[in-house]
Amino acid sequence: MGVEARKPPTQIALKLRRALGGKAGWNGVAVQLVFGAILAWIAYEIISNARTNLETQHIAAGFGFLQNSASFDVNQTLISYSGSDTYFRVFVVGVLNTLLVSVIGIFFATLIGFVVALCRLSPNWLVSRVGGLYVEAIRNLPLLFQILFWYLAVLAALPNPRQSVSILGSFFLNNRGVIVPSPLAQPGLVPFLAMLALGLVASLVLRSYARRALFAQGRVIRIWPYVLTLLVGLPLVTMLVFGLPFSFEFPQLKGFNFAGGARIIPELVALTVGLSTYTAAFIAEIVRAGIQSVHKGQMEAGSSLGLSRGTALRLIVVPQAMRVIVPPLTNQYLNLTKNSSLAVAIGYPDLVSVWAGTSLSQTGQAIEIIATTMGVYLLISLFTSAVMSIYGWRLNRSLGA
Amino acid sequence: MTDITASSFVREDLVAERPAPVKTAGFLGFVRTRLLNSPTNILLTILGLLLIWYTVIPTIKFLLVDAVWSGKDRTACLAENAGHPVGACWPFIQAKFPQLFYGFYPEAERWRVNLTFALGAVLLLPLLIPRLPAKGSNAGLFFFAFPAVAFFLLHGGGITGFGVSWVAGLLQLFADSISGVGEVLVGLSKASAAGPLLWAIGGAIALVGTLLHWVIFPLIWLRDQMQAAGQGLWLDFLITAVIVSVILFMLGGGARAGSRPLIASLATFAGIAAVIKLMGLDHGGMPIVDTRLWGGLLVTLVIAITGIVASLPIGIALALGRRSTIPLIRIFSITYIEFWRGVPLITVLFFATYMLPLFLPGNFTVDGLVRALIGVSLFTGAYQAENLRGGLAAVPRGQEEAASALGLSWWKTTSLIVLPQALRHVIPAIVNSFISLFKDTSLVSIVALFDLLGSLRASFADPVWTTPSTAFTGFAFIGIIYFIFCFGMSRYSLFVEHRLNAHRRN
Amino acid sequence: MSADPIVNISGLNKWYGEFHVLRDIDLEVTKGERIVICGPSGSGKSTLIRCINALEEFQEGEIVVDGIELGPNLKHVDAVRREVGMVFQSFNLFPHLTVLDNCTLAPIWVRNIPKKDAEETAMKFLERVKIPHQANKFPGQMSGGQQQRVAIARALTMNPKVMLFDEPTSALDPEMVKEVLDTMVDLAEEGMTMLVVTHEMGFAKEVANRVVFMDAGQIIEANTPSEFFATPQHARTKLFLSQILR
Amino acid sequence: MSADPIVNISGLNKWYGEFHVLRDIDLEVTKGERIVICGPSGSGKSTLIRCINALEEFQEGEIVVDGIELGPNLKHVDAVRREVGMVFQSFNLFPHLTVLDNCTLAPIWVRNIPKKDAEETAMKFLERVKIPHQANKFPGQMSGGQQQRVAIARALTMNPKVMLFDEPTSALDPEMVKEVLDTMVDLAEEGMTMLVVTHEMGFAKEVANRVVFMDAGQIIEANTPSEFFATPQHARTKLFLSQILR
Amino acid sequence: ADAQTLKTIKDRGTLSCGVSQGLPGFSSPDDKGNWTGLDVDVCRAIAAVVLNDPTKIKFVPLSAKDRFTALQSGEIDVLSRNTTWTVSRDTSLGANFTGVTYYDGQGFMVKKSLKVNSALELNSASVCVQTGTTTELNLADYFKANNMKYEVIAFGTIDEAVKAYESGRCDVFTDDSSGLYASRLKLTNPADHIVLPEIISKEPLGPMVRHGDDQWFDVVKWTLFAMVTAEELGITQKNVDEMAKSDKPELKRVLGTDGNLGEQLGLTKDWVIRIVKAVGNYGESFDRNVGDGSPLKISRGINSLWTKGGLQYAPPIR
Ligand SMILES: Nc1ncnc2c1ncn2[C@@H]1O[C@H](COP(=O)(O)OP(=O)(O)OP(=O)(O)O)[C@@H](O)[C@H]1O
Ligand SMILES: Nc1ncnc2c1ncn2[C@@H]1O[C@H](COP(=O)(O)OP(=O)(O)OP(=O)(O)O)[C@@H](O)[C@H]1O
Ligand SMILES: [Mg+2]
Ligand SMILES: [Mg+2]
Repeated sequence: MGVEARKPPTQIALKLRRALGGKAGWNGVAVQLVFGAILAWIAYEIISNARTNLETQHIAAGFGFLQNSASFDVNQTLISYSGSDTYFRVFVVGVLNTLLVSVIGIFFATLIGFVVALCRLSPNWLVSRVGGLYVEAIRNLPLLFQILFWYLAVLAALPNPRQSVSILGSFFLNNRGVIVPSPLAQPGLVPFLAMLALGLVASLVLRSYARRALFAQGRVIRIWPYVLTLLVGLPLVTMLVFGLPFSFEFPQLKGFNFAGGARIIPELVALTVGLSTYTAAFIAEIVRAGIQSVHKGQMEAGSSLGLSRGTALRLIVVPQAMRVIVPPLTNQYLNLTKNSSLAVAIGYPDLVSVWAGTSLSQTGQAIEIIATTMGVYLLISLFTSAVMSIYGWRLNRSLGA
Repeated sequence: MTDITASSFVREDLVAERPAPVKTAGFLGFVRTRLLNSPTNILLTILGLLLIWYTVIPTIKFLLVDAVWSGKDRTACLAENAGHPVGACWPFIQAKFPQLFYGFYPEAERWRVNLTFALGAVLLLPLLIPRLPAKGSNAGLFFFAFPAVAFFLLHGGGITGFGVSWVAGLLQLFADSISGVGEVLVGLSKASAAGPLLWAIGGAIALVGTLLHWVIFPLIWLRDQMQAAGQGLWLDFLITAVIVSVILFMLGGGARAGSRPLIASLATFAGIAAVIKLMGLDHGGMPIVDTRLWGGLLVTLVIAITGIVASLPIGIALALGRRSTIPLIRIFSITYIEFWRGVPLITVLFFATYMLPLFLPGNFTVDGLVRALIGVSLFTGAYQAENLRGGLAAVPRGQEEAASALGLSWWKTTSLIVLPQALRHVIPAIVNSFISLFKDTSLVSIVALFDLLGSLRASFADPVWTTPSTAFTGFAFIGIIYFIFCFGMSRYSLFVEHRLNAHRRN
Repeated sequence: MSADPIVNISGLNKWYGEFHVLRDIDLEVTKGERIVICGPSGSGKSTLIRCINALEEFQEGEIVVDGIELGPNLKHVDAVRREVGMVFQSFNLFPHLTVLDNCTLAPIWVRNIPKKDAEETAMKFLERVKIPHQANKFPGQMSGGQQQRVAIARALTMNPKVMLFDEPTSALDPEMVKEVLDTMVDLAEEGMTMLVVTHEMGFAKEVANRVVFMDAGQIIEANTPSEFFATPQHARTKLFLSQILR
Repeated sequence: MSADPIVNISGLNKWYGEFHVLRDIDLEVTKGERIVICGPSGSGKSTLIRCINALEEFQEGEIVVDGIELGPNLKHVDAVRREVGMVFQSFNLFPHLTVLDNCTLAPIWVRNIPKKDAEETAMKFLERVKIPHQANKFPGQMSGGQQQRVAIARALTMNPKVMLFDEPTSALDPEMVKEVLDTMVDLAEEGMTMLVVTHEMGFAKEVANRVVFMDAGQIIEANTPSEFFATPQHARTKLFLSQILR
Repeated sequence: ADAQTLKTIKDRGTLSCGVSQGLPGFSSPDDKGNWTGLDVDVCRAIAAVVLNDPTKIKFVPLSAKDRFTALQSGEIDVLSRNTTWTVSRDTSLGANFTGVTYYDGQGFMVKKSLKVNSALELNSASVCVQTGTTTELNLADYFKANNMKYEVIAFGTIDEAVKAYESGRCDVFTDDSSGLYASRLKLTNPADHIVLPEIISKEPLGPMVRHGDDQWFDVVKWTLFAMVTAEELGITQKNVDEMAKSDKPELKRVLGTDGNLGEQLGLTKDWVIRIVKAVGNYGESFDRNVGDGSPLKISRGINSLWTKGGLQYAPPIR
């Protein structure tokens, strides 16, 4: 005997039912209909209420206001902006400021986080205790509390402009921020940048060449002298030929404040310090867990093969730890970005402050403005999630697990 | 190969244990091995000491050594009056203490706040100690009875109706809104192209609404009769108690099941009656204290505790929804979770505080604090859902199969088998999100609710106490409060985690 | 065939996606019959057992349990499950409940039996599997053999007409296998209808009325144990028996 | 003593904190010798092996490997490790690299052998442990026995003069023990100097030149396998053997 | 948020009134949470006419940037929070100003130690301001018009702005000049700061209601006018009962002993009496909160009655 394997029957009705109602079949469909009806009803109520409410007040819904001129100023803008620009430009300024503080915050949070994690893993008892203390203290205090504290501390610690702490007469530190000479482009800038880029590319090429040499011929090439020459030497030479790439506009005390130069405002400093130290405490724990998740035997196996400590770390421990570290790390990055909205408490002009704050109260377009604000954060978060799932998928594939 | 003749070797005299030549134990050994065993480590130790020297010492100096301990106003905390550089200005805290703890809660009524939190602590502590028995009824008291009692204690006021009135009111609202939708559709049909269709649907819906009105009419009539009779509350209470008990009795299998469920139900109602009588809820209860007057730690705790209690059911529903095979429910759950996790809490709070009424019917108002509570709960619910999802995934599939093989329905399987196990797995995660919730309550100060941090900020505006160290004193004080709560909770979560792991091992 | 069929499987076909896992299964089980199902790994034994208990759905054919029909679209699932008890390879006891609660859960919540009565019945069955004194322990505190016996008792508390066993002993240490098999033998002697997936050929010889051999999703051979072990008909059966009996 | 000592341990003493784990160990291993170290759990076998590979530091004594001295403060660590291969109980393969990459990593990065050559050599050794066709799998996709054989191949790619094995088979299922032991026997027959911590007495009898028995951190007895098993001298040895051989 | 505000308030039993988060003289809470100030008096007057109880008010403290959203959404019934009347607010924000309680203008405050005497010397200064105000817009206009550079640091609440100014983050603090005086009281050493003489804008401050409810608009508007009228007619908290017995036709009309003006508004006949009893006439309220009877000691100036050369002018109640 022996029954040949056949194709399953099509059972279209069943499949359709599954697709529409899940395991529960028609019951599921019914549940969905009721649920959908409730949702639709709620949505309807919300929209109709909002519409009547807005109508009775003669508020024009829509985004027409984006073209109006904002006529207020913002004290830190990454793109040129003045009071006569439109609300749309305010929005862009806000988004950019949010991104700026996020990027800086993420950079320092990662840096501090890794350092603290290393401290906690250090065989030195005192250092690991200090790391532990840091993590416990920071994690158990609200972020808003910390940002306000830093703002206060920063402002209290710094002198007024006339008593600025000055370094070499060109860098100044006072309660208006850190003032540094600002670069002005000179004719030599283009070749300088070109050479810098060239040096960078050449170094990368060199690195891959060195790796190939190692793999192909077993030749170890020390590349750092070349890299140094490329990155420092080349631009230096262009400077000799074409003159300085830029000159500096030095800040000078004029009236109340410094004129000229570039300035980092204390709000930004306090916010980034607050955000990065706070997030760093969480990152430190993630990194520690990640490194500890790599079995001790891995390092030992590496050493017993004769790999140096550095090489073993680089080739064996870190890649394995990264798998554990990266997903929660991205989550922390996202949290930091969302938390940057606390800027509103200390007057840093981020999205929530200039857009969902000032612009909202000047235009009264609450629905539109809050929706776009949430939308921006949502987009950032969805984008990050998407990137993360691709990363996770690739990792799983490469592990063949 | 060479021929190797192995030398035979026997050790007759065993080597005795002797101490290590270099001391590696004891205090000195500890210092040597853990602090000074290599040049790098020596350097690190020095760095660590420097770090401590420059952070811990100044802190202690500020908080204790240089602090001013008594005074009436700012003059006491000025360096020229104190005669030394001034650290913490503790009299400021003394003066603002009531505000930081109760906000503007009337002084004469503050015992109510204290009582509420004492009550909460008495109920919560046994819940947290794993060894104590009767977790079920304890949790019931804490999660259901306590919030109700706390509400009437803190807010005051009484009730005029009970079960019957509430159900009647709710059903009436429901029926009204169905009729409303029908009428709107009928109204729309005049202007729309698909007029007749809309008209038909609208008519049908309106009819359903009318029918519903007829069905619930007896209940409403009963309510109105009771209200008219005066002392409606007790009558209503009695009727509710009888109805609920009878239903429970029937569901429990009638006389066959014995009188236990009946007794339990009656006991519960007796308890409720005692509480109503004790708090005088039938006579309007205690004087109402508007939530605008609440502040400080009170608001912080109210938001945090409500948030956690309310977010759990939301989280459970969403986590189950996310696992559901019914497409719409799953899609809704995923969208909901991703949405709330993607936006910052303060935009949510802003929305809830200032914009919500825009989306509600005109004469429908919700208290400001309640709105923040709703925002916080919905927000935290999404995070709880993700925690719970992990817990649900940790329950083996076989558990569900075994339960269905015994004939348990999906609901019973979920509530009796899957959820209890899943919840056990995620206690540490839940405690951790409670910690972040507790910290996040500080954000309500941005939407003009005066929680602990908000009260502190408000107190800075008082010119009577403006000194250079006022702000730092305030921050130090509430920092310590936040730290005590959060640190305590994080230790507890560690403790539970260890216990869980110990459980899993055997 | 015989007079009193309590489980009747006819023309059963099941697919996992494109994979044809059960092919034209026909099987009739009379009341009181003890059937042992064996066969190589992946041959579909577990799947068959799970279909009878409606834990899996199937695409073609029909299963009738005690007169209740279980069609491809799984009507009457609850009714069937009430008649059929199941014991799993990995016990699947509820770890958060005591042994006694494990055994009273279904009677109380499915059959609405008062708690006291349910506990009495449960104790009776726990005595039958010889662990009444462990009633208040948690499953995690017991050995595998004890756990499996609790699982049997738990299934019995629902008074099933048929008991299904899916490799009840294969997750157990050798010393514990016997205690579980003994329990099953007792059960068989009391006349319970049983379908047992197992590789314990000793058990099959001792208690089975019929041994069913499956391979590649189909029933290859079915016979009384004496015939089956003495004179296997099919080549595959022979091969299988030669591997399993050393 | 004999002509060609490749590992020479003298006066080795080691403490973990206050705990004296290795006491006055003297051991000389000549080229090509196969030594099996056995003893009760906690007697310091692993610690001794790990000292030879400089994975642990020690407080007193001296270890000389192929003329390179390894003092208490671990000079020449890298030189020694290059001469000594080690196989761990828990394999310790790198899970994020394929089998081939596991085997070429050290040759490329430590010995700077061109990748192609390294791969050729690696394949040669993989053939020797009889798993060349698995070269592109990840360790997670292989059975324990296969993984341990990869670990042996990985150690061999560095052309060590001495191989250390720390209970290479004790984490394996019984069927897999044999395939690993076979590989080790092959290796022994090719004349590799080996120090093996193991409880596989069959292996000791078959390939060892010498069996070293340790207890409480010291070498109690050392002898040829035949003598060792036939006429153990020390009371502790007798006790140990009576427990281990049934 | 529909055309039934008056009814809603009566049903609810409390008036929801948006006020500032703490501006002495206009609206600020004391240690016990009792609110006082000119803006608060307006709320109390409204509560008195509508609910016959000047205490049945829920005060909702609002920052400048949140206030309009709160009004639009219906979170508050009336916004009485030193808000400047502008055309865009009257139109696109969906709100109506009901009158002017205080004629103000924007000014600057600086530390005396800076030795600045005129706003025109403020080139390159850092300015602290509360966000979401006309102040923020005027500031931009003024500096641009005078070709001066400046840095603006905008804070969510006035207290934050003042704190930042005090801690040296800014050289200048700008606000309506009444606000400047009020905020100066909160500084550690008020005497160290001066308000510059320039007034750079017109800031008519007054309560707002939502569009779309004319009845409610009338109630709030005429409550204000009643306060002014009361001062004009010499009706004070003390003499209001006597005045009610007066025979003067105008007094009879206003105090409701004759005609039904109050009922036409949807209120009671004695509405003006209620107002005056609750908060006094405009002059009394002014005096008590910001004038000589208060720590602010702001002179009436243009806020005097029109009869005394000021701008406060109420249309006739008849
Ligand atoms: N959920 C599933 N999806 C897809 N294929 C499955 C699923 N469950 C089982 N299978 C496949 O169906 C076949 C039969 O599985 P089944 O568990 O019934 O075998 P079995 O005879 O019980 O084997 P064993 O003795 O290993 O338990 C196997 O090839 C298995 O891989
Ligand atoms: N890092 C360490 N710190 C302290 N004590 C240790 C450490 N590693 C091992 N020990 C102790 O040293 C003793 C010897 O350990 P070792 O691992 O060498 O024993 P072993 O003979 O290999 O035993 P087994 O057969 O169990 O592997 C044991 O008592 C062990 O507890
Ligand atoms: Mg199976
Ligand atoms: Mg060992």
